[in-house]
Amino acid sequence: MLSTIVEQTVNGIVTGSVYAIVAVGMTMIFGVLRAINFAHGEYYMLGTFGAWFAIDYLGLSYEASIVVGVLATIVVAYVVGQLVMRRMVGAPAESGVLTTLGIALILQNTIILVFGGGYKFFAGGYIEPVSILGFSLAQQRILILVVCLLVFIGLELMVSYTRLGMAMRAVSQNVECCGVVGIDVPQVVLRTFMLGAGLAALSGVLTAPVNVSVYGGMGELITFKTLPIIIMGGLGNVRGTFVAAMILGVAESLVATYVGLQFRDTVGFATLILMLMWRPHGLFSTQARF
Amino acid sequence: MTAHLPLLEIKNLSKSYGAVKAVNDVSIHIDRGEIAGLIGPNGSGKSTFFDCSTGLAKPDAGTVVLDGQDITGWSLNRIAREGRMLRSFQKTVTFKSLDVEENLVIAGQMFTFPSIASTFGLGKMSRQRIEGLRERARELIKMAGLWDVRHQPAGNLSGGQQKLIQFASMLMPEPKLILLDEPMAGINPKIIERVVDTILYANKSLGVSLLVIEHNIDVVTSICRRVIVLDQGAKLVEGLPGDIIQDQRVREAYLGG
Amino acid sequence: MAGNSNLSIRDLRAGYGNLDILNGVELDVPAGQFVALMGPNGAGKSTLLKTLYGMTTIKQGNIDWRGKNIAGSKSRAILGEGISFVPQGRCNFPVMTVDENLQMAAYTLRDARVKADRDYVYDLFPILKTRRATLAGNMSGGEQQLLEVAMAVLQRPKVLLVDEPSVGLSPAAIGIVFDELLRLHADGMTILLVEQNTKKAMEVAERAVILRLGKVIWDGLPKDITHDELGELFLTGKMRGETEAVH
Amino acid sequence: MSLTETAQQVRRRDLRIPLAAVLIVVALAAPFIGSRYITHSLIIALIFMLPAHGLNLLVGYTGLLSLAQAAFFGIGAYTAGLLAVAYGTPFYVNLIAAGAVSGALALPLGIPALRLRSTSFVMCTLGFVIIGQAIAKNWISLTRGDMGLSGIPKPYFELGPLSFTVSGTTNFYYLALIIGILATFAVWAIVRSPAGRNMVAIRENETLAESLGVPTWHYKLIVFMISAVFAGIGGCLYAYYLTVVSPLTFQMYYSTTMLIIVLGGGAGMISGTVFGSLLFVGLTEALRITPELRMIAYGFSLLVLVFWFKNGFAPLINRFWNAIGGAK
Amino acid sequence: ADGTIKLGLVAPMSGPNARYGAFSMHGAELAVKDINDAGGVNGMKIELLNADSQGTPVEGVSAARRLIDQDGVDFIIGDVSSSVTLAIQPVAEDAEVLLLNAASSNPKITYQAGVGGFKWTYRNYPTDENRALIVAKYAAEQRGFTKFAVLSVDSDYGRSAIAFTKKYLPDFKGEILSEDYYKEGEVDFRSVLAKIRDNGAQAIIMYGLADTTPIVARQMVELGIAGKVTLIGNGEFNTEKTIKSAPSALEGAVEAAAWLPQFDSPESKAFVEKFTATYNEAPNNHAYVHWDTVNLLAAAIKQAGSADKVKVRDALSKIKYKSPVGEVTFDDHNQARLPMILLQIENGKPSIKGAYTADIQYPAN
Ligand SMILES: Nc1ncnc2c1ncn2[C@@H]1O[C@H](COP(=O)(O)OP(=O)(O)OP(=O)(O)O)[C@@H](O)[C@H]1O
Ligand SMILES: Nc1ncnc2c1ncn2[C@@H]1O[C@H](COP(=O)(O)OP(=O)(O)OP(=O)(O)O)[C@@H](O)[C@H]1O
Ligand SMILES: [Mg+2]
Ligand SMILES: [Mg+2]
Repeated sequence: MLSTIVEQTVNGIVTGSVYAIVAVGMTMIFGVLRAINFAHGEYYMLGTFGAWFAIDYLGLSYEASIVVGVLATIVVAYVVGQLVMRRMVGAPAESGVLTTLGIALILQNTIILVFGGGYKFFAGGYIEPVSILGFSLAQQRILILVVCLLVFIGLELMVSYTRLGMAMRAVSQNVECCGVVGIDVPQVVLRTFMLGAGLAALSGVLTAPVNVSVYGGMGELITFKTLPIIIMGGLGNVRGTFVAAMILGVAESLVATYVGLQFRDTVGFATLILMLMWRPHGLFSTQARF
Repeated sequence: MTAHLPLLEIKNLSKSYGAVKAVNDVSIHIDRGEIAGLIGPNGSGKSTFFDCSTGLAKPDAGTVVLDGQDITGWSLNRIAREGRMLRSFQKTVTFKSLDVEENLVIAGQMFTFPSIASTFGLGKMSRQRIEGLRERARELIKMAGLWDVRHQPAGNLSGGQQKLIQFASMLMPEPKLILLDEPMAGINPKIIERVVDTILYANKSLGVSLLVIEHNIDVVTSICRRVIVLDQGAKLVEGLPGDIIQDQRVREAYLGG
Repeated sequence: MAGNSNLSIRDLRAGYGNLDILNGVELDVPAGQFVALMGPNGAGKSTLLKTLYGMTTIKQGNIDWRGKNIAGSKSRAILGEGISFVPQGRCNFPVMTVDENLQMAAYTLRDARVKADRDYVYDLFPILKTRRATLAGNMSGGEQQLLEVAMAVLQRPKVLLVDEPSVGLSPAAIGIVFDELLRLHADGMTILLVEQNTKKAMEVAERAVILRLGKVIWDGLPKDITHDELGELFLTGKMRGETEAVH
Repeated sequence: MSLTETAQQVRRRDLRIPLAAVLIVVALAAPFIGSRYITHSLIIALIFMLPAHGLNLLVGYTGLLSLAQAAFFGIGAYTAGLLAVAYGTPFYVNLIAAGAVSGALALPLGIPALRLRSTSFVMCTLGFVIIGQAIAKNWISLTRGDMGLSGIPKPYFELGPLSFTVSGTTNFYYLALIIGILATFAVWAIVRSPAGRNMVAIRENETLAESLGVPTWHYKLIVFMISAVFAGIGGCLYAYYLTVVSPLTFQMYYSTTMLIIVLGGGAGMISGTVFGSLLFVGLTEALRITPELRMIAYGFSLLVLVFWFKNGFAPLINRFWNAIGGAK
Repeated sequence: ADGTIKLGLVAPMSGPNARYGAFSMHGAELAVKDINDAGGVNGMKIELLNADSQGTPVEGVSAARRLIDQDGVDFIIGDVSSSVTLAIQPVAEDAEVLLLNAASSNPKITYQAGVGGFKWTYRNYPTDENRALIVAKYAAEQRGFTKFAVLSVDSDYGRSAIAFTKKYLPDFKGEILSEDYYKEGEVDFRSVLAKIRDNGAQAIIMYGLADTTPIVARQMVELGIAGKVTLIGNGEFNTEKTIKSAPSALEGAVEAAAWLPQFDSPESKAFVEKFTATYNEAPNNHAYVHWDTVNLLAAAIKQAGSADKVKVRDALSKIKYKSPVGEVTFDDHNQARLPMILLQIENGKPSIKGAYTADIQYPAN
């Protein structure tokens, strides 16, 4: 009984790591643009497709495919960022919804058009199980966990201490004032966007070996998984996102075990709604007075 | 019967943010028909005191009694609507995409319509009420020197013009008491004279009492019968304007030099 | 005059979108001068400063600064040219601490002096020092105003455009801010100050410029105009006994 | 915005009345002008216009971006579907019930959700759709789960001794048109009332409105409920028209569609929503000429909409409308 | 126009459901091409018109309406999703257009067709009842399983197959120890599989999605239950792709399928070969059923001797169509009686254990 709970908690943390990497990119993009990026899951999908393409068509190794997947996504993000996201600075939330929905449709269906709508099979990765703490896990999951920790340590340092990190926070708070202190807002937006999309792609490539199937529409689900996390974590908050992703991962895992898998997707939003009852502004949000 | 009671009586109000005691055990009262001033150095807790008295923030301790009724813990809108105590904000805020006239009509609506349900009506009664508000709005617009821009969206006006809309909004209904947070900030000297006249008119002819936060000491001394000074969240002194500006502690803490 | 002038504005028409607010502003500001810009509410004072800082739509005219036309440049480029701006209304990063705000102010500067400057500012406004870990947005209106002035000082500009710095400040704090402006001026900084506190502005400035309906209607020494005349100008655009405003 | 614009209008030599008359005639004659496919598309536009009207009150007028519309749409569809299939109650009873049940459920959902601001509110409302779908799938004794409800009969009226059934696409069109016109009129009445002005005040600055005595909480709750009533009525029409209700009715795609209608047409303008629903259906149907590129082209259209028509199409319509209304 | 037969295909071609639509489309296209290359049906060419349903009823109805009113088709094949098919049924009925369904599993579709009501709907796809019965029977009688765990897709397909399984399981003294349904796109089954590992189930009854089976299989390996717990049901356990993903988990799996690529008939083999050559990937079940349904329609037209929709419909009711897997006939609910193939994975290859055809018991109305 107890060991089941521990095992499921570990499972939850591994799942949470996947969510965390995708969500943190989304939350940073939200930070600078004040827009929910409904296309975020599509970058996860692009990363996966890039890696799949590298393995199946170019015959590269899994390690090389990670690089290809992430870089290809960053290039796409650069184009989207230059053409679209930069112009969204200061736009109302509603136009952010339309724009990102539009981009999601374009990316998703372009991939379907180019590679066909059917699902593909992802061949790479370290899927052999190993046993730790008495549970068995695929090696790939341990890799995900480690990468997740590294990503978060890196981001935390970046946001608190680097110029780009500070500028990102500044842009999220007062765009007009950024002009006054000389921050190049469109450039900060573009860089944040590329970073966020790259992280989503990284998460996609890392999970592909264990998730096996690759198809054009796979991003949408990821987007919806990520949304409650970024709210719970306090929008734009890196550390909060990490904690929220872990909470969601563990909650989902326990619900799947003790209630039923069919309620799993509901958990995110149910947890979110319950938590918002208690803390209307998210777990870690800071906000100024009126 | 309640005539001898003060209009507003605030007792032992306190509010802390972490280690900062923004308001520390302050008690004041405003008499009927009085104009009182609230001054103090920056960060002395004046605005926080307003926030806690009008329901925008929850005080940690203390009671607010308006016209014999305990209104502590009432919401901002209830204090405005039922208590007829209005406040303005230090920060310049308006309904940005609505024009000046609409801004003022909104300010009057909830005092003209008896219930929420009645505001959904489109009947003759409703139209007449709105027409009445519009007329009043036009008078106030003239007073504030905003006639030429009355159909401009408020967000497109200059800082000072928006501040004037805020002030005019306070006079749309006929409240018992108005708390003004720096109404003169950023207003040009000529219009300040007019605002002062309007305040005095509202006070004398309409019987509105006022509590005014203002850093323009000339204005404070010319309109206030009594001045309360806050420093570091606590009440420093209270008295006639003439005495206050001579007070050594006030000079040190507030006026400087 | 135009030869040695540092900042020279010629026939400037600018505004918001299609709406022109400035209708041919002409102004020369020699290096190191302290100018007070005054006028009724809605005259276009803030619009003029914003235009100088590249934040409005310019239809026509030149802004020459050190021999270069900066009309139409981006704010960041103008900052790079040594012009700083303190806008009217709130302009800070509300959910960053005071300390972080001051760091952001020096975003474009990367030298050792930044730290020393920050300490100087803290000494100048002790209240900011006691609040250094407070979120800027949680401070009182006046404290935020001080922070914004401090942020501009940290940028070490050659020209400082400052829009109503006295708003919301206690008389004591106004004294400190204006003393600081005078000190910066004494160090050779060019200052364009917009003020409604005309009394104070006339005390500190070397020159008074009055704007009305998007045009300069009076330009001269503060001692040449009385308070009542100023009020009259604000209201009517004319001085008593005059038929036409001075250019 | 809309409020002030109309205040300015001075009416003279009005071409608007003849134009309106032409539009009404076209609307009435539509089934005889175009093919049944066109009539069908217009029905779809009218069905989606209803929840969009509700959403416009929320987003456009009160400033609350909500994705819950599909949830209330679904609740309305299930209410009407279950009543029609299980009890055989007449159409108008089910229509009212659908609106009432949706509106009533909006109260307990709105109370927690409306405590939240901006994005948190958006996510909470999105949660309603996702949780609604889970309930529709798992509360099998009520909803029949994934089997869904099918075979919903044709709209049937029973008024005293009279009873008649609306059959065929053309007749259904007129039914939808009547309901659509009544709903549009209802929205018009709400936004023109003083309450409409209070809603706009809440959108512009909630704390300021609050300080001027506007009970913002009550208004937001009322508007949330009204918007749910519109969605529920739309859901009822949907159930009757498609004859099938399944858990798929609780679909994000529907919420975003409604949002696209409101924003694309022009938020905060009634004409925007009417035009938006036509635009949306027209666009997606027109793009059927190229099945492979259809959704890609649709995605690009959304971008064009945002960047070239910042406030949707309604401002253009309004300008045109004012222009033909004679010189000012 | 004379000389061509217009055939509409309603399928999800964009969005997340495009992964089902893509195969359907290719299957149908291939059949049309073959028929036309061979000179058409009764000398008439078939023109295939695609219409996107996105897997939602509204779009599906719009697609069907357009095909009927704008393009003037007399025959429609579609949709994959049951709720879309259910919504198209009355439209087809109203317009008197033949609706041939090839891939929806909701039993209601034919409960309410033929003598049940809709005269123009036919379904060339097995019902889940037959499938559930033969799987349960085989698992109990041949493999001796009594303890089962359910892990199926959360859709009408997964749910109704399990409902039928529950109806028959008591006959074989089987019991269900846990019951879970997964959402489309789900990727994490570790919690459920751990539960199954601990509750001692011998087999997992899975009626699921083809692209999810490899994920489950891999996670079974991860949790050490591969080879200990057997997958039974349906979900493309038998394709090469799936088996390759986790051979140890799929060894011994039992599946009932309407068709499988390995099926040993020349027509089927030829189809697999041609499809793979044309589209660079192996066909799946959806591809096959759509390919087969186009051929079925062609056969009916040929038998009717004309492309007149009423005549074709009547021909369909009486048809004895020779499909690659066996003879197909329609019952009075217009439901095809299809042979169902039962197979078991042995040494990494599917091995066919028999073909079964059964009549449907329709509930009394
Ligand atoms: N939400 C908050 N969190 C932290 N500190 C706060 C908060 N609100 C107010 N304070 C602190 O409380 C003190 C009082 O602020 P308040 O705004 O009441 O001052 P004030 O007297 O109105 O000053 P001013 O004249 O500058 O407007 C300030 O020092 C401020 O930093
Ligand atoms: N964003 C804007 N869009 C359109 N018009 C504007 C905008 N901002 C200001 N205006 C208009 O420009 C005119 C001048 O405004 P400006 O802010 O420059 O005045 P100001 O002289 O600074 O006044 P104040 O002393 O009140 O700050 C005003 O009439 C105002 O209506
Ligand atoms: Mg204050
Ligand atoms: Mg100004």
